[in-house]
Amino acid sequence: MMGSCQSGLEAPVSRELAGLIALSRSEVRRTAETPCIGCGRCVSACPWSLAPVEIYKALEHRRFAEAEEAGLAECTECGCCAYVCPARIPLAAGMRRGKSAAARG
Amino acid sequence: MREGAFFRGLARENPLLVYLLGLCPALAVSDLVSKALGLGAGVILVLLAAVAAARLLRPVIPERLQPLVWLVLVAALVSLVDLAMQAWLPALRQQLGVYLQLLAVNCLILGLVERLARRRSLSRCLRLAAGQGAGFTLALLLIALVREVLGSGTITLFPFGSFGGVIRIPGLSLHPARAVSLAAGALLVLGYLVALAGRLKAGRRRAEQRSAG
Amino acid sequence: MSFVGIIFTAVFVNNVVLYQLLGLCPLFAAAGSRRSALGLGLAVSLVLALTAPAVWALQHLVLVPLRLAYLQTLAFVLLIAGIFQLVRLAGLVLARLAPAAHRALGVHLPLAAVNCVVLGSCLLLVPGLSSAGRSAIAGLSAGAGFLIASVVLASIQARLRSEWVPEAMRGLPITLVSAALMALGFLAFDRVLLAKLFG
Amino acid sequence: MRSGGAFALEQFPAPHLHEGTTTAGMMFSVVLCLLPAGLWGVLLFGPRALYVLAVSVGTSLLTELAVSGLFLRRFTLGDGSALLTGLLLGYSLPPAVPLFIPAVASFFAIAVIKLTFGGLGRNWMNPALGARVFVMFSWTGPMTRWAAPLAAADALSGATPLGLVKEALAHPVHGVRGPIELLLAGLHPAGLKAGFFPDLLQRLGRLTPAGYGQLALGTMAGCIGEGSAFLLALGSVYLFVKKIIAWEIPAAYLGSFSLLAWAFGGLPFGTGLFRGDVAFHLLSGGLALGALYMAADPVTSPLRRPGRILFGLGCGGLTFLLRTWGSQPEGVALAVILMNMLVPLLNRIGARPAAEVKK
Repeated sequence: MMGSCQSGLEAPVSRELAGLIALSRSEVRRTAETPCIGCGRCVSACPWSLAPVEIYKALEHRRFAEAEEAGLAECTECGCCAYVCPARIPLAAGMRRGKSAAARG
Repeated sequence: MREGAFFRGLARENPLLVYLLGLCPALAVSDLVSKALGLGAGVILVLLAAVAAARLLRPVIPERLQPLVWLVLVAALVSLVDLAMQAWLPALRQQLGVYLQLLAVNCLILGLVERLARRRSLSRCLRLAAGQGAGFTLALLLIALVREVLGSGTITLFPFGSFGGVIRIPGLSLHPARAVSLAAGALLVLGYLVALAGRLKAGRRRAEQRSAG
Repeated sequence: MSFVGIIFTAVFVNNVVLYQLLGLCPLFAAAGSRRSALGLGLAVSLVLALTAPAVWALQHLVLVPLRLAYLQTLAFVLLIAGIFQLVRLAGLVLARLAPAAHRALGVHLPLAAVNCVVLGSCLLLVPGLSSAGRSAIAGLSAGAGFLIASVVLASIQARLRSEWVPEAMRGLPITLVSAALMALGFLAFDRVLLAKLFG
Repeated sequence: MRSGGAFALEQFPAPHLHEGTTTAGMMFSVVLCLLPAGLWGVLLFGPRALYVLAVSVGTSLLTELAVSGLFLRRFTLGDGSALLTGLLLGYSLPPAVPLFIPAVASFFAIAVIKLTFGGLGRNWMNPALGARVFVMFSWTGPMTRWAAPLAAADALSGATPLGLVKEALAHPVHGVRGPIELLLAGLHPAGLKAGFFPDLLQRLGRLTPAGYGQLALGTMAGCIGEGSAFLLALGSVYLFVKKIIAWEIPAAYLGSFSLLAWAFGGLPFGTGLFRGDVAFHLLSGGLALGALYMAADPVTSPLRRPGRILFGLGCGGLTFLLRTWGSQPEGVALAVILMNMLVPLLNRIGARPAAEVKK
């Protein structure tokens, strides 16, 4: 769930590499992202009881204060929210990008 | 190309849509075209008289007291217009009701009197004031037309000789969308007009930048 | 009409903003944040609670007996301006005594645009009321109605700021449309409901 | 994507797997669950109901296509939300309504309430309910003319069950102990058409206690899709199992409404406190459609459980208030849109306590 994706086969293998997963195309079938309908599944899925949708929307509009207040710092990008989101919004990736953008201010 | 002071008030600096001043009485009164015209006329009258008086009185009144004096001046003029309308147009006055008296605290009028009193030439002040007043009335008329046609399927004007005063729109007047003439409709119509005005203004600004750039 | 009837009428049935369409300038100016909306609502309620009885007294004890009713507009405007100064002085005193309360309330007191809703409510409320006490309650309730509309609209506006509202609708237009839909909802509180509930 | 050796791998952000649900899938399954109630309505009220549904759904699809295409420059018919809104709106209209009303209502729902805010997920008011209130206040006359189901002639029956109760509240008929007796007394004697289906209804009606059978099966005057609470409830079971609708809102809504109806329902009939006829109120009017499908609409309801429960309680209270003392017999639409306004505030309740880890 949290592994980073490699773009080619030349990626070096280092000692602390835990595992390598090769997913077939059907397993990773991407569907288009559709607008969020506020179903709240990500809120119930988040182990830290954050509200990923509120953080993501705040980041999307560069409202970093609201994102911080909604708990951006506590998000560990575990991906549970993105896993259940029916609108296929890349929540976990959004958090990561948001953290660096928030840092830059 | 400096447009004449009068025309600037009409479109480019249309008070109601662009600056949203004097919004308060406009909406409540804009469910009938005759009421919109009545209030618009009231605004123009009060505006002209107030600006003229303020322009003449300004040197006499100490700086600190001016806001209060303008307030009293406008309130007195509104009362005069109110009395005149009660005498000559009682039906319209009855329809306008409280909203005519509310012109005494209207942001548009008070703001303009404050601003224009400092100008030098009296005639330019009057033309600007007339422009702003006409702009206000035009915008109010636009809202009233939309709301009354959709909301009650008629256009009520003033009875004149044989003309009864109400133009009935054949299809719509049987089943008008009454909600449009309620408060909800007023806010909705104004919302879309402001959006339209904003888009036109942005379009014009982009055009100017392109021509200037 | 019982006291509760007056309150229900002033807050819901004849809501200052959503039925009378008064005080829209300050409302949309303060719709930016919930805190400023709350502050504005409290300020308007306070001012209305003070001016309504004073205006009632002026109307029924001075203007009507002396047959000066035609001076109503002028008299009310002067009275409200006077009360405004009083409230502003109280605001300054409040600033020294309780800065927190002042910050929530004070920032809106000098707002000249508020007198649209103050004069409007006074003119609409006063004729129908029979005592200064009832006018005070009616004034306070009208202010409460303004507060409710202001805070709810500000919370909607806060949510819409994190949504992809179309370009042309952003800012004031979408707030106006939201206020329109709120007014649609407030149609539930009509005269029949009032009559059945409070007789 | 840098070209990486023998074959380039496309790079996607984690997580790489997904549960498989999509918004469109959810919307279409709600539409599917609504179909039985709609078919039943068309069976009861005849082709007239079909035209109203067709106009309602057609206009909403057309409006979505046109406005979304022209102003938002997006093709959004695929997400099924316009279809759902059109269907829900059609269900909440009386069958005998002139056809321009569903058309205007659908246009208002899609263009004003939904797309002006930016399309799916950005509107804060339920489009179908907001449009129904707009239409109810614009054309009150045509909206309160009811057609009797399966009537021999195209007779217009007096009123819906709720209408009868509202009449009774206005000028009480002495000796009537509860709304059901009113219903039986008020039941139009015009009788049903001959034929297999009406006879089936007759036999089914007799199986259940007097009156409630007709109510549950919806063989009363009323709106197209709201009639049969039984079929609506049946459809919603699937949605709860698949977690497409949150259970908190209907539970709180129907729970609080039943409590109030039970406690204070008997007062107007003079049978004192705690005598209210809950079953009658639950099965009649738009409560089933409103609570299960409209109030629970994820877009316009709160995100978290505490917010949802308060939302449901509010809807229940307001519905009871408007049904008992309101000017119109049905209060569901107004109650829900009033609560829609408070959702942004309700969402702040139960907002994340500082770093509390879920057990």
